Amino acid sequence: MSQKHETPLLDELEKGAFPSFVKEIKRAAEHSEYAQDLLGQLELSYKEKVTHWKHGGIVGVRGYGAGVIGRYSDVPDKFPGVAHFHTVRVNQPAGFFYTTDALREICDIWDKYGSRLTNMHGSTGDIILLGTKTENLEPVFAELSSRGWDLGGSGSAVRTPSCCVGPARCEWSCYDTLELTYQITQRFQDELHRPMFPYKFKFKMAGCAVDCIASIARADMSIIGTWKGNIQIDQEEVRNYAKNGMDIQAEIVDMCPTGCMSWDGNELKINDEDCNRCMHCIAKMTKALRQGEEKGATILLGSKAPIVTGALMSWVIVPFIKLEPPYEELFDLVERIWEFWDEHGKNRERVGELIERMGFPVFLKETGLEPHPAMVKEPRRDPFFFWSEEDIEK
Amino acid sequence: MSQKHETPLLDELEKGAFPSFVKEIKRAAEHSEYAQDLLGQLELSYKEKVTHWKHGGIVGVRGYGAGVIGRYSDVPDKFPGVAHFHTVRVNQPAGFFYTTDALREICDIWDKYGSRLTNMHGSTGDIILLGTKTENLEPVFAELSSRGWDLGGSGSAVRTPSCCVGPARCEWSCYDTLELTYQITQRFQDELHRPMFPYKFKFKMAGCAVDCIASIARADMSIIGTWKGNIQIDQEEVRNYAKNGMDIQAEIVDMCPTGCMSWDGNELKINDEDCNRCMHCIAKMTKALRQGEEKGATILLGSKAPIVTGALMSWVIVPFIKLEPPYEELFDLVERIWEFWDEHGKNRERVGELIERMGFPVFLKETGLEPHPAMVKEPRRDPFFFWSEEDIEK
Amino acid sequence: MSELPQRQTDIGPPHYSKFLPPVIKENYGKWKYHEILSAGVMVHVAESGAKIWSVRVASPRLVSTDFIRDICEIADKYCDGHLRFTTRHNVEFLVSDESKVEPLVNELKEKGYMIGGIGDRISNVVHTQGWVHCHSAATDASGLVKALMDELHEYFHTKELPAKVRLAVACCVNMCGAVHCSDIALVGVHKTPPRIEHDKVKNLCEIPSTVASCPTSAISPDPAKKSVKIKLEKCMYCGNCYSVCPAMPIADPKNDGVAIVVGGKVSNLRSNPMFSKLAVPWLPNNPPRWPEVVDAVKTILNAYIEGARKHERLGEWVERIGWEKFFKVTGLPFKMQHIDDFTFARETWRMAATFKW
Amino acid sequence: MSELPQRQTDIGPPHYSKFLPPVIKENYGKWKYHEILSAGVMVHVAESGAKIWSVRVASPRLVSTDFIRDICEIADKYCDGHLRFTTRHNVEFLVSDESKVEPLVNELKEKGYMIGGIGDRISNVVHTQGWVHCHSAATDASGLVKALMDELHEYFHTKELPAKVRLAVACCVNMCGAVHCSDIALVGVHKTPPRIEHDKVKNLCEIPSTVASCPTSAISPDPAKKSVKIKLEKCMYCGNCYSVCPAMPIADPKNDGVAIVVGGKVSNLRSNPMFSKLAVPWLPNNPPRWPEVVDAVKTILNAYIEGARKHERLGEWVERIGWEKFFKVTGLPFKMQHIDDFTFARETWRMAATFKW
Ligand code: SRM
Ligand code: SRM
Ligand code: SRM
Ligand code: SRM
Ligand code: SF4
Ligand code: SF4
Ligand code: SF4
Ligand code: SF4
Ligand code: SF4
Ligand code: SF4
Ligand code: SF4
Ligand code: SF4
Repeated sequence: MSQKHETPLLDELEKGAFPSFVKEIKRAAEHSEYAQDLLGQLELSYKEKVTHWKHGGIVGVRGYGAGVIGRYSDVPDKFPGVAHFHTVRVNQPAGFFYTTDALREICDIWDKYGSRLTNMHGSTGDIILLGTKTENLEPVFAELSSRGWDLGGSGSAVRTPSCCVGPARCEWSCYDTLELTYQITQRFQDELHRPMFPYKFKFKMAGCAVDCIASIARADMSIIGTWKGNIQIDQEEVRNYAKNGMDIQAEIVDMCPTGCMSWDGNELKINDEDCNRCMHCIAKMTKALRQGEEKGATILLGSKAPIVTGALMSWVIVPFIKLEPPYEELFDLVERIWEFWDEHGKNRERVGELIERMGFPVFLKETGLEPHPAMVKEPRRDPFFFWSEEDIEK
Repeated sequence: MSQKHETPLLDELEKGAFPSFVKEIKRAAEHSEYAQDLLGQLELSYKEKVTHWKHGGIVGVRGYGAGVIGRYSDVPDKFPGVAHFHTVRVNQPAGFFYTTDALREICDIWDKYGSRLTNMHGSTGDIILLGTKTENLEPVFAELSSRGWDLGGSGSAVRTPSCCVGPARCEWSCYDTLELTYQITQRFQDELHRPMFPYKFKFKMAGCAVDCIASIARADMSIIGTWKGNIQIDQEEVRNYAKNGMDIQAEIVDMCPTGCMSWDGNELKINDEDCNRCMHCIAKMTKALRQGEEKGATILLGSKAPIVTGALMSWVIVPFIKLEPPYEELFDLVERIWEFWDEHGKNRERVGELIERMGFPVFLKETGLEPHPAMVKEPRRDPFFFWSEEDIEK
Repeated sequence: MSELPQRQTDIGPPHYSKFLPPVIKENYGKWKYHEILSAGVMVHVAESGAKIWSVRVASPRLVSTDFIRDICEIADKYCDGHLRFTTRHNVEFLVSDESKVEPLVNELKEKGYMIGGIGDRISNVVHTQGWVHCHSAATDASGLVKALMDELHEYFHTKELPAKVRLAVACCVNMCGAVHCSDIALVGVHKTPPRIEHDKVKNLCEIPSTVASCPTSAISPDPAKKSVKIKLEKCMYCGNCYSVCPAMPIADPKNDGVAIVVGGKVSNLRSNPMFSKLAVPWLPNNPPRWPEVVDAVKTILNAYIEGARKHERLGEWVERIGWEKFFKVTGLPFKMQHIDDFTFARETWRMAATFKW
Repeated sequence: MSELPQRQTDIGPPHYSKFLPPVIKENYGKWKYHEILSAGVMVHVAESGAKIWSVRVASPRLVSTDFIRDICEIADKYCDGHLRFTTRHNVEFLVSDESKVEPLVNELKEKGYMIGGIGDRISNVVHTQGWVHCHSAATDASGLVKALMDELHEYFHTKELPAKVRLAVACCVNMCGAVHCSDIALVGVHKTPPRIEHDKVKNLCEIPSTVASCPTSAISPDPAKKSVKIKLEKCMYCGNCYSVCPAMPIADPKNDGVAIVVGGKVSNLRSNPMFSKLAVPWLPNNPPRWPEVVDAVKTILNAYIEGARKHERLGEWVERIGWEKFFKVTGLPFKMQHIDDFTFARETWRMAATFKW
């Protein structure tokens, strides 16, 4: 197909060293009306400096409330190919591993029913199939699901859980991030596909405090691997790092946030009692240092983007939990949290915002969690606090 | 006079090494009915674990709304001596310096009209004459004022300004804290004696960032001395400190918050560009280090106790100001701030709380102050912010 | 469409184990260490001694199925059909056979793929939909990324930085992604209030939730019009009302633009995770190359490179030197907008007499 | 009262210069350095070489005129009638003549004054009125100070600490003083809501300001009773309503008590000024010696002495080791009440995966 619309502004973005999304749209446009008109409409946006999409209406596949983002052009007459341009969110496999067969299977389906354009992947983690019309949603879903693929989350639902590469290819993963991601996804299929919460709920699983999935910043529940026990030191390897040019004093010891290390040019010492398991030393000397032996995870809750009262990061609600199948302790906790949220949450109120509004202590009480100093960076300042009946002398 | 009431609980507090307030009340009680009944009522409070004072009504001296704290016993029948027990706040001389003559003059007056009890001084800084009855207020005031003493502040007024010892006996004072305190007090006599603000307004003057008057924690306007220019180093004296046992690396260099110092065992170097003038090194090596030569002060605004939404410390509103008589630039600023407060402040809203409610940028705009990075520890996080008409393209 | 296969529901994604290369299956959870061999190649070594090489290439993320087929072809040739994507949307070719690494790299180079992103570098830019797919966008995302990375790509494939520098772009303050915790991030912002299309409000919007959506309580019901009204001086143009009520469009081509926030991080290494803070409140939307924005990012990045210590993330560097110094060394102007007047006001005003001249 | 002298108004305090010793007048603003000679004696040396010795003694602050006359007598003998009070309410004898220092010290000792408070020690306790003079007090202040200092006085006159330790006591959360920024401070707290004396409300209180006084909006008008009502589960017993409305007494002898807050400072040395944070939410009012409170303070102080580095203030020590460690080394229990659920919640919850076991 030859290009339908002139795109002088976008053409500029075909130049330059970094891979170009414009080139990608153009490649798709060789076989796709959608992509043709997307180019046209996008060029118009570049010219007018404004989006030409309208709010999405409610579209989706039968029986699901989630998984599709409806999208309509506000200039459908000019660009009929994108009059409807709905996104299908396909739940990625944990860890973003694929075989080429699997990827081609998805491409085949999308070439047939959609724009030939994708995001690999969306920020939440889904395979984003970018743009099709309403009547194609059911066929796409039938094709996908019959081949073992399912849709991800959207709306006021569990959102597609995702994780770092974890034990699949990383020496620091303190629990099986992929398996847990898979199990959570399976366990909460209903909550994922049928929005019934006050707002969205995201899970992100990171194997250690390096947090390569940015879980602490963008998951209502952030599960971050950690350990108990002493960091294991291979002194020979430490000396090798030194030999190979690492300034262990400056790069490791002086940068340890707790100041719990020392190095005399021959031996590295760690006062493990003071280590806060930040991962710096281990990450920089991966051959020499290994995490303590008792592995598990810290559960944090509440992060989200800045709307409405500023961004939140997740905070500690369970300092340490062993994470092994069947994960019942974790699932129980999740359900207690949702109950609390269901009961008290307002429409469009994330769980973190709710806890901030109601008070973290109230949340702990209602979900049966014990207060622990790990939950706070520092105790409260002002001396106003609640007491319960049982604390009062009558 | 022999003791009127048994005070077994208070008697316990006559024991022990630290000077005893009970002993002081008893000494006063030898000549004072007030003190006799104060002992009695206080013993009752110790027994019952509750205060026996009622809210103060409006009492004072003619023409003033401030300077007296009314106080009434809730058990006046038992303790008629403290049925009324009003406090007279006498404005202290700047720096808390006295001659013995001056002090005796006050004692004489108070022995005649009051309880013979005082606080030297109140937390704000006043000489607190502790307890007299309503009809004695005018005489006390006449005696005091005829001898050159005046009352301090109370209620929704300027409160008695106070300062550190400053240039009178300290090598680090960057401006004349005593003179400024005196001048502010004089300039705002009307505002001090006749409450007409939304709430109290306190001034505290500290000669340097050591802040020996705790101004940053408890003054609506905190004026803290500082300097520009390099710290002056006497290397010989530095070496003397080292010789006399100071571990300059550990105690000075490593504790410098900006890491701008170095010490090679012979010479101390400071990268003054990075110094934040915290005063640590200077305070610990007073013979060797002296402040930079261009002296002035930083003005901070807003501190207060925790009621209602948590304590505030004062924050920077003027990074640097030269402070020399007649201080007109400062007084102008104070008046602009009061205008802003007058116009927008709610009843019982401190100026810091008001600025928090209205927004610091609004305050800057309305008082004509320029934004400066020194005003913030860090810029805002969330990307929601106001623009003015002139910033908008129509 | 009669030939449609039988649909299934609630089956969830395929189990990841179907897609793992054999060496990973065998050494799953038993990796010992890794080595970064070049900007785009690293090897992980298992306790068993087994190894896997990962070769990373940049992706524009918005890719055609042709792109996917291309990389599949390469993966078939060198990786027995195994590949993955990273959490920042790069492609990783997973090689089990050392002898295939170099040929793979060569073929990738030949075909013009950009190999890199590993180690202390700029990796891919986490970003969002923009004018490509979102009604909410105040700017485009893919275009900004392309404009930025065309200038910064050397830091992807060649040059090293003091530490990783994570870039992100979001096209509106909903901030899909991790702009609020990135080293340097761009976010599309409005500067003017929404316009109320009163006739549409009653059909399209629920009044109470529209009123509730406003963070500053600028919106109140307007019963006469069966609509809402806005106290203009309270509106800080967040667009949240437009998210819940389509009849309150806020896009304004003349005044929409891009803010730059800096100094965030999510890793726990050394310092705790940090939020990004405002560096530049507004720069014009100047597609296709947003030169003002790209320049400002370069200015910030260069100041960081100049000033930071090894292993120091951008936010750590700024915390060490102080924000007042950040504005000095970058030359960026400090404005009213930098001063928080919202949630974190109290925590961010300088309640101390210490700062640097 | 006919012999009353003529009153004057708005004259302000006497000018301080009337009270300065000559050596101060001469060397005003020209001091060069000082030396701490002992726990209670220091000398300041002027550029001119002139010197002034300050001898500091403790005061209970609540003093009789007899006390003042006593110290005046001493000042006449050794200081040419010059003395001052410090900002923490100690007395400072100002000696211009070196030969008088030792005799002064001796006489002070003989007469039982406690000399000290200078240097890295505990100085006087900034405190408030308590049951001696305030209607708002949830505990006594002078008594707590005396009970505390009887146990800690060695740190005033003899023993040294890693750095200055500033103690404060406030008898209610109005916190007259600097409790909110002290190393260790006690504050009187309530644990039960106010009781509304409906019949009195209408005469004594202004309903709107009473309603407005409540930080948690627990109070609303009760028009039927011409009074107010309290949503009990929202009340956190701050007593601010009682401050504005005397008909809402909150004192409750069985449940009022003392909270301990720690780690505040106001100086800018090294670290920025810091707020105090809650260490112990409640201990019983147990006059006259408050043994539980005194014990807890000693526990905290001892842990600090044990753990802190030289020059490190208590808050700096805790920040270095972490609050979780503070609770561990002091053995103080961590409770629901320690977790902020009010203004600073967001800033104080641990948004990081790092903490110490
Ligand atoms: C597609 C995606 C961006 C992308 O290009 O990757 C996306 C796109 C949208 N997001 Fe998002 N969000 C996406 C990940 C995120 C993330 C990041 C994450 O999940 O890791 C965040 C920040 C974390 C968080 O959840 O707070 C995010 C925070 C939001 C918000 C703000 C929510 C809040 O509570 O503050 C909104 C506004 C809303 O919910 O109305 C939003 C709303 C939207 C909507 C649905 C617009 C709307 O208001 O209805 C966007 C649809 C665009 C379109 O037409 O395609 N999106 N959104 C991401 C989902 C892809 C996927 O499924 O994999
Ligand atoms: C006498 C004194 C305590 C003392 O023993 O030293 C004192 C005593 C009272 N203060 Fe205070 N305040 C005293 C210094 C302070 C300070 C410290 C300071 O000024 O440096 C503060 C903290 C800083 C601040 O201003 O925030 C302070 C913060 C309060 C507050 C809380 C104000 C707020 O905005 O949060 C109240 C409550 C009120 O205003 O209703 C208060 C109210 C009171 C009242 C008037 C009680 C009341 O609610 O009406 C007390 C009278 C007690 C009495 O009967 O004698 N007092 N008050 C201090 C004044 C002495 C003097 O004039 O020198
Ligand atoms: C492949 C990936 C995980 C995945 O599941 O896809 C990954 C893989 C590794 N990360 Fe990561 N990180 C990945 C996203 C992240 C993220 C998340 C993000 O950027 O959104 C972070 C947090 C960034 C932040 O703090 O804002 C992240 C922060 C780190 C760090 C901490 C850097 C720091 O100093 O703060 C390390 C440790 C290091 O570099 O020494 C690390 C180290 C590693 C190691 C060395 C772990 C290992 O032993 O395998 C891996 C290769 C290093 C590399 O790429 O330089 N990885 N890494 C992600 C690659 C994204 C990409 O394409 O570039
Ligand atoms: C006399 C007095 C000023 C006055 O106008 O009355 C004063 C006088 C001096 N202070 Fe101070 N400070 C005085 C209250 C304060 C306060 C205010 C307070 O406690 O409410 C502070 C702030 C406390 C805080 O941060 O919470 C204060 C924090 C300091 C510091 C900082 C200590 C630190 O490491 O943070 C120094 C410097 C030092 O000790 O090296 C200092 C140093 C000094 C010097 C050495 C200054 C000098 O060169 O003369 C003086 C004698 C030191 C001493 O007492 O150890 N002074 N000093 C005050 C004595 C109060 C008392 O009776 O103990
Ligand atoms: S978060 Fe930890 S376990 Fe996961 S990939 Fe990163 S470094 Fe490895
Ligand atoms: S993990 Fe972090 S805190 Fe622990 S020793 Fe290493 S650098 Fe220090
Ligand atoms: S604040 Fe500074 S100038 Fe004033 S007494 Fe303290 S150290 Fe001296
Ligand atoms: S004043 Fe403070 S910041 Fe400046 S050099 Fe001395 S210790 Fe460092
Ligand atoms: S950041 Fe805003 S404009 Fe961009 S995809 Fe998300 S909701 Fe849409
Ligand atoms: S744009 Fe934001 S601040 Fe303005 S009216 Fe809408 S919701 Fe309120
Ligand atoms: S702290 Fe409270 S009780 Fe004590 S004097 Fe101040 S207002 Fe009165
Ligand atoms: S005590 Fe405080 S929280 Fe309780 S009702 Fe009164 S003002 Fe409100």
